[in-house]
Amino acid sequence: MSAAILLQAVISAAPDQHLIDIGIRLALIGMGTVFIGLVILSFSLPLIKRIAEGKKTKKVSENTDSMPEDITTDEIIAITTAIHAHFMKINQMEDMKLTWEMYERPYSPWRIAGRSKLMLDRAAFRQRNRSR
Amino acid sequence: MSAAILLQAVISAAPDQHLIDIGIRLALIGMGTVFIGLVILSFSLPLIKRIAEGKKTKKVSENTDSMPEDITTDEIIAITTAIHAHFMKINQMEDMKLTWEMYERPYSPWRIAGRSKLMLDRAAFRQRNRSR
Amino acid sequence: MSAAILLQAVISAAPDQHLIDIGIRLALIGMGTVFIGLVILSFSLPLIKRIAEGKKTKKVSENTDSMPEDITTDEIIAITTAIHAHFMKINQMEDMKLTWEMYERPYSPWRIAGRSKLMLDRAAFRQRNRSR
Amino acid sequence: MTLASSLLSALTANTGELNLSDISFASYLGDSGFGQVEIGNIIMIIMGIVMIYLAIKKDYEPLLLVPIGFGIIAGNMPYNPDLIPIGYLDVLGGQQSVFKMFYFGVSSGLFPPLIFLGIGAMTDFSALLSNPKLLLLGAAAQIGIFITLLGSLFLGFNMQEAAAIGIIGGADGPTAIFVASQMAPHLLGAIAIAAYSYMGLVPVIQPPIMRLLTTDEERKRRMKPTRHVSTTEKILFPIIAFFITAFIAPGAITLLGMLFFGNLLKESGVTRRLADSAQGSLNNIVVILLGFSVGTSTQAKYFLTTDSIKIFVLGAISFAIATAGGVLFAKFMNLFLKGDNKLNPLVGAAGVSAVPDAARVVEVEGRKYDKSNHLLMHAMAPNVAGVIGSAIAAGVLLSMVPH
Amino acid sequence: MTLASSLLSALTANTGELNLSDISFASYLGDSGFGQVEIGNIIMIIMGIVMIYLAIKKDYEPLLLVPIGFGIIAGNMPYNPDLIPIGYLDVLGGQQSVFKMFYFGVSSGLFPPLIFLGIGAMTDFSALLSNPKLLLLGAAAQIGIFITLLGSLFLGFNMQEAAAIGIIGGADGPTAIFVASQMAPHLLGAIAIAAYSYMGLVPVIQPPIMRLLTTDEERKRRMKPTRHVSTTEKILFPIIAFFITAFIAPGAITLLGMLFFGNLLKESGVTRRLADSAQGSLNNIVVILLGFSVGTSTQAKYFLTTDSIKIFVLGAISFAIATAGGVLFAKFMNLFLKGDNKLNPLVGAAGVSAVPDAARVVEVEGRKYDKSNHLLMHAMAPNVAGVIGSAIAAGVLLSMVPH
Amino acid sequence: MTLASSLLSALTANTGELNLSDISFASYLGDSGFGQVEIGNIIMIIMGIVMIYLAIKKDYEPLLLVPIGFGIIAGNMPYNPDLIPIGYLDVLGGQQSVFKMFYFGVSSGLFPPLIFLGIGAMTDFSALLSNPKLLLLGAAAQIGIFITLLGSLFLGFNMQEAAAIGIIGGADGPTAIFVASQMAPHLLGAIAIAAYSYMGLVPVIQPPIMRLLTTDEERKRRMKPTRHVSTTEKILFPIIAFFITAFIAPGAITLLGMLFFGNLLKESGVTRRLADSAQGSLNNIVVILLGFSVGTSTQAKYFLTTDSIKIFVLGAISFAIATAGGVLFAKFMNLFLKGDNKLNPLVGAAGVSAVPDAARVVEVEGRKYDKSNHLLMHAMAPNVAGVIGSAIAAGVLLSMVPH
Ligand code: NA
Ligand code: NA
Ligand code: NA
Repeated sequence: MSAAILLQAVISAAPDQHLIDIGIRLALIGMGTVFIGLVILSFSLPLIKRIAEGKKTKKVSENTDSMPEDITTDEIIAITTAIHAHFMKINQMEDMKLTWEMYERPYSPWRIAGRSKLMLDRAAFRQRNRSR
Repeated sequence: MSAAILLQAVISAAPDQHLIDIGIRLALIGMGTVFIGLVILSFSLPLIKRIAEGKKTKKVSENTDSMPEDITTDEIIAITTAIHAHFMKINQMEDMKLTWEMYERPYSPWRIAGRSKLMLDRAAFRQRNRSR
Repeated sequence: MSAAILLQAVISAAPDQHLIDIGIRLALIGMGTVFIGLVILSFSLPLIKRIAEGKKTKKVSENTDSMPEDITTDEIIAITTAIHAHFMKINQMEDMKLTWEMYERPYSPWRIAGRSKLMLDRAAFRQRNRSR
Repeated sequence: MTLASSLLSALTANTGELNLSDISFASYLGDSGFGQVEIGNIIMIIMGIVMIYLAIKKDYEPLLLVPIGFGIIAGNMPYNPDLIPIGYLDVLGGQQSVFKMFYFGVSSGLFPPLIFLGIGAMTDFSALLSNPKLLLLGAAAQIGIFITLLGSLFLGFNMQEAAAIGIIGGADGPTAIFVASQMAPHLLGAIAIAAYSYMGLVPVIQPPIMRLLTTDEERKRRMKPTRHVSTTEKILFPIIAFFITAFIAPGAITLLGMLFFGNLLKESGVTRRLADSAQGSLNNIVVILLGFSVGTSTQAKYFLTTDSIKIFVLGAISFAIATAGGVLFAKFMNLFLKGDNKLNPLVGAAGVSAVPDAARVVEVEGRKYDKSNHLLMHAMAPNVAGVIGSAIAAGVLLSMVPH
Repeated sequence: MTLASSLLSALTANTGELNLSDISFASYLGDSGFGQVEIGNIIMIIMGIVMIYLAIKKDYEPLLLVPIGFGIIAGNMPYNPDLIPIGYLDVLGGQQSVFKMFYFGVSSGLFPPLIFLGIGAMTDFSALLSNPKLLLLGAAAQIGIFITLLGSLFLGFNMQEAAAIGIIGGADGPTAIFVASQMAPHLLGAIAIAAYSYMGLVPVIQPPIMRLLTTDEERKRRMKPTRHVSTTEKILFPIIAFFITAFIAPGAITLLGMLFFGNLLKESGVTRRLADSAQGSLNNIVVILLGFSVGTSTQAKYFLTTDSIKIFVLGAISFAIATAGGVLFAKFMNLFLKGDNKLNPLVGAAGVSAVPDAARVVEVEGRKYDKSNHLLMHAMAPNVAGVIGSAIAAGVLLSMVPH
Repeated sequence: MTLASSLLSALTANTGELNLSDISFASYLGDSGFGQVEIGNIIMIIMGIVMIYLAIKKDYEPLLLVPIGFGIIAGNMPYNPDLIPIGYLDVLGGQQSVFKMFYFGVSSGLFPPLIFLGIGAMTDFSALLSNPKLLLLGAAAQIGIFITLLGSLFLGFNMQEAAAIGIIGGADGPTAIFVASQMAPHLLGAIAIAAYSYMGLVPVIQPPIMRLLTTDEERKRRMKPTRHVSTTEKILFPIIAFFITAFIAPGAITLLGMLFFGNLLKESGVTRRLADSAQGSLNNIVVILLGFSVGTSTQAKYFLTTDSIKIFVLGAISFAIATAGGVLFAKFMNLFLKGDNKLNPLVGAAGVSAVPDAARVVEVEGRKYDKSNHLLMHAMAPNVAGVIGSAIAAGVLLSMVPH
C-alpha cells in the first residue's frame, strides 16, 4: 500500500519508460514542493502571531525557548526531515543531490534538513521532559 | 374574425405567392407543434402527480378510470382533436397526410388522433353522466 | 498662486511652443465648457423645481422677480461673467472672438455674456438693497 | 457643420498631428450637441421620455421601460461619431464603444436566456400543475405569432424578418429579442421596443378585446379552486417539462433549458442561494443592461424607417389577435366542458404571456363584474403556459427558417 | 433521418431560398428530438437525472450537482446542429451558441479563480492558524495527485493529460477545471464531472478507507482545543501565505492570489461589502454558469469515450489514495508526537480538500465512536490546507509541463 | 537563472517533448520566485502592502486601496512568463492569462461607466438641487485638470498623454481610467494608481491648503440650511441634467449617461430592485475586479519608469491646485454675495470630487474651528458637481484631442 511500492509497480509495467521516468521526477518534485510550501507556511504562522501581538521578532532559536507550550516548529522539522528522506530514498538520489549542490548556498533544502536533524534531537529531548 | 378567414384574406392579396405558401405551412406546423407540445405536457402533469405520490404508474386506460374527478385527459384529447381537424381542413391536407405516412409507425400523430377520436366519444358520454 | 501666473510660467519655459499653444487653447475651451455646462445646469435647477411644483413656467425675467428669496440666478451670471472675462484676458482674445463670430447667431456665448453683463449690474443693485 | 466635421475627421486621420487653428470654441461647438443634433434624435428622445413617464406614472412594466427609455435618450444624444465612439455600433481606431460592448449581450443572444433563468427562478408553476387543461389557452394565444408572420410577409418582409416580427405576438420580450438577434438583427431594436411597449400597454390593449368577445354571464363565471401541489411535483415538473418541450422543439432548448433550470434551482430546496442570485442580482444586472442596450439601439438614423412603423402596426395587431385567440379558444373549450368545469373565457387572455401583467388584467377585469371573483390564480396557468408556448413557437421558427 | 438531415442542410446552404416541399411536418419531425435522438444522449440524460437525484435526496454537493446535472440534460437534448447552434461547441453562420458563450468562462480558465475568490471570502483560516502542524496533513493528501498522474501515464495518456487527470486527486473542482482548461481542454468535461462527482461522493468513498487504516483507540482519540486567533493574525495571514506559496509555486499565483485576495476582503474589516458580494452574488452567478457549462460539455458524441471511463476509474482511485495518504501521514506524525499532542488520524482524511464535506465526514466518523468527540474544527485545518496544497501541486505541474 | 530560463524556453518551444534532464528541482527553483525575483517586484510589493496598511489602519478609501494593494502584490509576484501566462498582458499559446481577461474591463473602458452607474444609484443630488450656486465650485476645482495638462506637456508628454494625466486632477478614479484607456493605455496603470492613491490621501493633502488660503473668520462662517427637495424634482433632475451636460460635452455621454441612468433608477421609485443591484452587487463586483486589475497592471517592468514618477508628481500638484481652485473660487464668489448668502470657503475644497471623502474633510476641518458648524450637506453639492464637472472636462478632451 505504500506509495513506493505502487510507484515501482507502475514503473515496471509502463509502456513508455521515458515518460514514466519524467512522471516520477515530476511527482517527486511536485510532492516535495507541496511539502516545502506548506512547511514554510506552517513555520510562518507563529511568526504571524508574534507580529500580530506587536512583539519584536526575536531570533528563531530564542523563539522556541520562549514558547515552551508551542513545540510545533521542532516537530514539524522532524517530520519533514523524515518524509523528505523517505522520498529521496526512492529514486535518483545522487542525481538530485548534484543538482541541488549547485544551488546550495542560497536556497538549499539540505541546510534546512541538516538543521532540522539537530532540532529533531532537541525536540525529542524536550518533549520527553514535557510529557512527564 | 376567425383565423381561417384572416389567412385566406392574406393569401389572396399576397404579392409573393410562393413565400406566402411557405409562410402558411410554417404557421400550420408551428401552431400544430405548439399545441402538440403543450398537450403532451398537460398529459404529463397527472403522471408527475402520480410519480410524486409514490404510486406505481398504472396503464393510462386504468388511470382515467381510477381518477373519476380528473377528467382533463379526455377533455384535452377531445379539444385537441377538434382543433387539429380544424387546422387540417384549411390546407393541403392530402399532401401532409402523404408525408406523415412515411413516419407513421414510430411517431405518427394520426395514431394519437385516432385514439383520441375514440376517447372523445367516451369522454362525452362520461361527462354527460357527471353533469347530472 | 493664481492660475494665470502658473500658466505664464509654464508657457515661458515650455520646450515645444506649438504643443503648449494648443494645450492652452484646450485648457481654455475645456475650462470654459465646464463652467458653461455647470452654469446652464444651475440655471435649470429652479426650472426643475417649477416643473415639479406643477406651475406653468413663466418667462425667465419674471421668474427672478417672483422669487425674491432665490437670487442665485443673478449671482451666478455675475460670477460667470467675471470668470469668463478673467480667462479671456489671458490669451488670444481677438483670435477667438473672430471664430466665435462665425457662429454668433445660433449659439454665441457672447450673447449670454452680454446679457449677464446687464444682469450683473441689476444683481449688484438688488443685493445692496437686500443686505441692508 | 459639414465643414467642421470634415476638418476634424481630417484631424483624426493624422492622429497626433494637431493644428492650432483647428482647436477653437467654434469647432468644439460644431462637434457638440449644438452642431450635431438632428430632428430624428429629438423625436426619439421625446419617445424615451414618454416611456419613462408611462413607467413611473402608470406603472407600465417599469423595470423594462425605465431602462429602455433612458437608453433611448442616451442613444440619441447628438455627437460626432468621427471623434468619439459612443453609439451602439461605433468602433473607432479599434476601440469599441461601451454601448456596443453592452449591446453584445443583446446581439449575441446571451441576455435573453439569462432573463429566462431568472424568470424560471421566480415562477411558481403550481397553478399550471393543478389545472393542466388551462395549458391549451397558452397554446391558443400563440396564433398571434403566426398570423403576424403572415402579415409581415404580406407587407413585404422576407421570411427571416417575418419570423422575427411574428414573435412580438408572443408577448415575451426576451424571446422576441432572442429570435430577432438570430434571424433579423437589423430589426432587433424595433422588434424589442415594440414587444416591450405593448407588454407595458397590456392593461390598455387587452380589456376592450376581452369585453368585445365575451358575454356578461361568461365574465361573471367562477372557476373551481386550484388544488394543492406537492413539493415533489414541483421538483419533477421542470425536468419533465423540459424533456417534453425540448424534444418537440429543439430550437427552444436554449430558452426553455434556462427557464426550467432556473425553476429547478428554485424548487429543489437545496440550491436556495443559487436561485436567489438567479432571480435577484443576476437578473437585475441583465435587465439593466438589456433594457438600456435595447434603448441605445434606437439611434434615429437606423431606427426611424418605414420598417419600424410597419413593425409597430403589426405588433399592435398581433397582441390583439393573441388576446382574441386566447379568449375565443376558452369559449371553444367550453363547448366540450360541463358544469363547474367550464372556463371563464377572460382567463384565455392571459395566454399571451406578458407575465404577470396579463394575469393581473384578467383579475381586474373579472372583478369589474363580480367583486368577489378572483381569477388571478386561474389566469397564472395560461400565463406561464404562454411563455412556454411562445418559446416553442420560437423554436420551430428557429429550426425551420434557414438563417 | 439521414435523408431529412441532408435535405435540410442543403436548405441551410441556400440561406433565404426556401422550397415549399421542404417545409413539412415530416422534415420538422426529422429535425426534432424524435429524429435526432441517439442512445448516448439518453445515457447521459439519465446520468444527469441521477446527479440531480443524489443532490436533492442525499444532499451531495447540491450547489454543484444540480447545475451540472441539469447542464448534462440540456447539453444532451437531441437537435440538428446544421440548423441551430445549441451545443457548447456550436458556431453557425458566425453566431456562437449561447452555451458556447457560457462555456467560455470554463475553457478560458476565468471561472475557477473567481470561485477561489468566493472561497477565500467565505473561509475562516482560524483553525489552521491555531494549529500549524495540521498543515502537513493537507500536504500529505496530495500524494493522490501524483500517483494518479503516474497511473494516467501508465494507461497511455500523454504528460499534459496525465497532469490534468492527476489534479482530480486534489478533490478541488475549480483547480481541476483550471488545470484541465490549460493542459488538456479535450478532457475537461470528463475531468470536471469526475472531480465534482467524487467530491459529492466523499461521504461514501472516505469512511471505509478511514476505518480500514485506523484502530478503534485512534478513532476515539481527542485533540487539544484550538486557541483563539486575533484579528490582526487573520489579516496578516492571507498576505504572508500568498507571498510564501506564490514564491514557491508561481504557477499557482492566479488561483492562490484570488483565494487570499478574497480572504483579505473578508478579514480586513473595511471591505465587508466587497467580501459579501465576492462570496455571495458573484460566487452564485459563477457557480450557476460553471456548473451548467460543465454539464453541457458532456455531449455524448464527445464524452462517451474510453478515455472518460479511464478518467472515472483513475479519479476514484485518486480519492482513495488521497484519503489514505492523509490518514497514514497522521499516524506517521504521531510517531514524533507525544501525549495529548497526538493526532486523531481520522483528521488526516480531511487533507484531501473537498471543503467542507471532508471535514464533516471526519466529524461524523469521529462521533460514531465517541459521541462527545468533536473533530470538526481540527479537521478544518487540513481541509483548507488541502486547498492550498492542491493549488501548489497544480502550480508545479502548470509550470513544469510544457503546454 | 538565465541558463535555466533558456533551457526551459527551449523546452516550451518543443511542446510535448520533455527531456528527463530538464526536469529537476534546480530548474524548478530557477522558474520559481527564488529564481525569478527582481528588485522592482519587491519595491512594488512593498508599495502594495503600504496601500493595504493605509486602507485598513487609516481607513483611506479601503474599498479601492485594498483591491489595488493586493492586485499590486499579485501582479508583481515573480514567475517565468515563458512557462505560464499570469501577468496582465500575458498570452501564451493563444491562451490569455486570467489577469489579462480581468484587465479587459479596464483597458476597454467598460468598468468605469459601470462604476458611474453605481455612483448614480447611490448618490442623492438633493444638496445640489437645493443650492444651485454651489455647482460653480465643482466647476472651479477642475482647473486642476487643465493646469496639470499644461504641466504634463511641459514635462515632455504628448497631447494624448497630457490629457489623460490631467484628468487625475479631477479626483475621480473611474473618469481617469476611462480617459487613460482611450488616450494613453500605456500610462493607465500609473494614472489609475496616482488617482486612487491621492483620492485616498485627500484627508492628508487638502487640510493644509484649505488652512493656508482661508482666514479664521471664514472657516467659522455658517451657511443657510438647505431646503427640502421634492421627489418629482429628484426624478426630473437626472433626465434634464443629462440632457444639458451631454449636449455641451458629447464626449461625456458614456460616463454621464450611466451616472444619471443610475440616479433615475434610484429616484424613480418603481425600479428599486434595479437600483439596489446597480449600487450593490454589480458595483461591488466591478470594484473588486477593477481595483485588482489596476493593481496587477503595475508589473515592475512596465511600471517603474520615470514617466510614472512624473505622473505621481503631477498628480500631487493637480490635487493641490484643484483644492486651491475650489477654495479661492468660493472666496471670489463671496465678492458678489452678501450677508448670510456668503459661502464658507472651506466648502470649495469639496469641488474636487473624491466623493464623499472631500466633503467629509470639509466637515472635519469646519468643526475644528466651530464644533457645532456642520458643513457636510453644503459640501456635498460641490462634491457631486465636481463629478459632473470632471466628466465634462473629460468629454471635452475626448472629443477635441484625436486619439
Ligand atoms: Na406567449
Ligand atoms: Na486538495
Ligand atoms: Na472632479
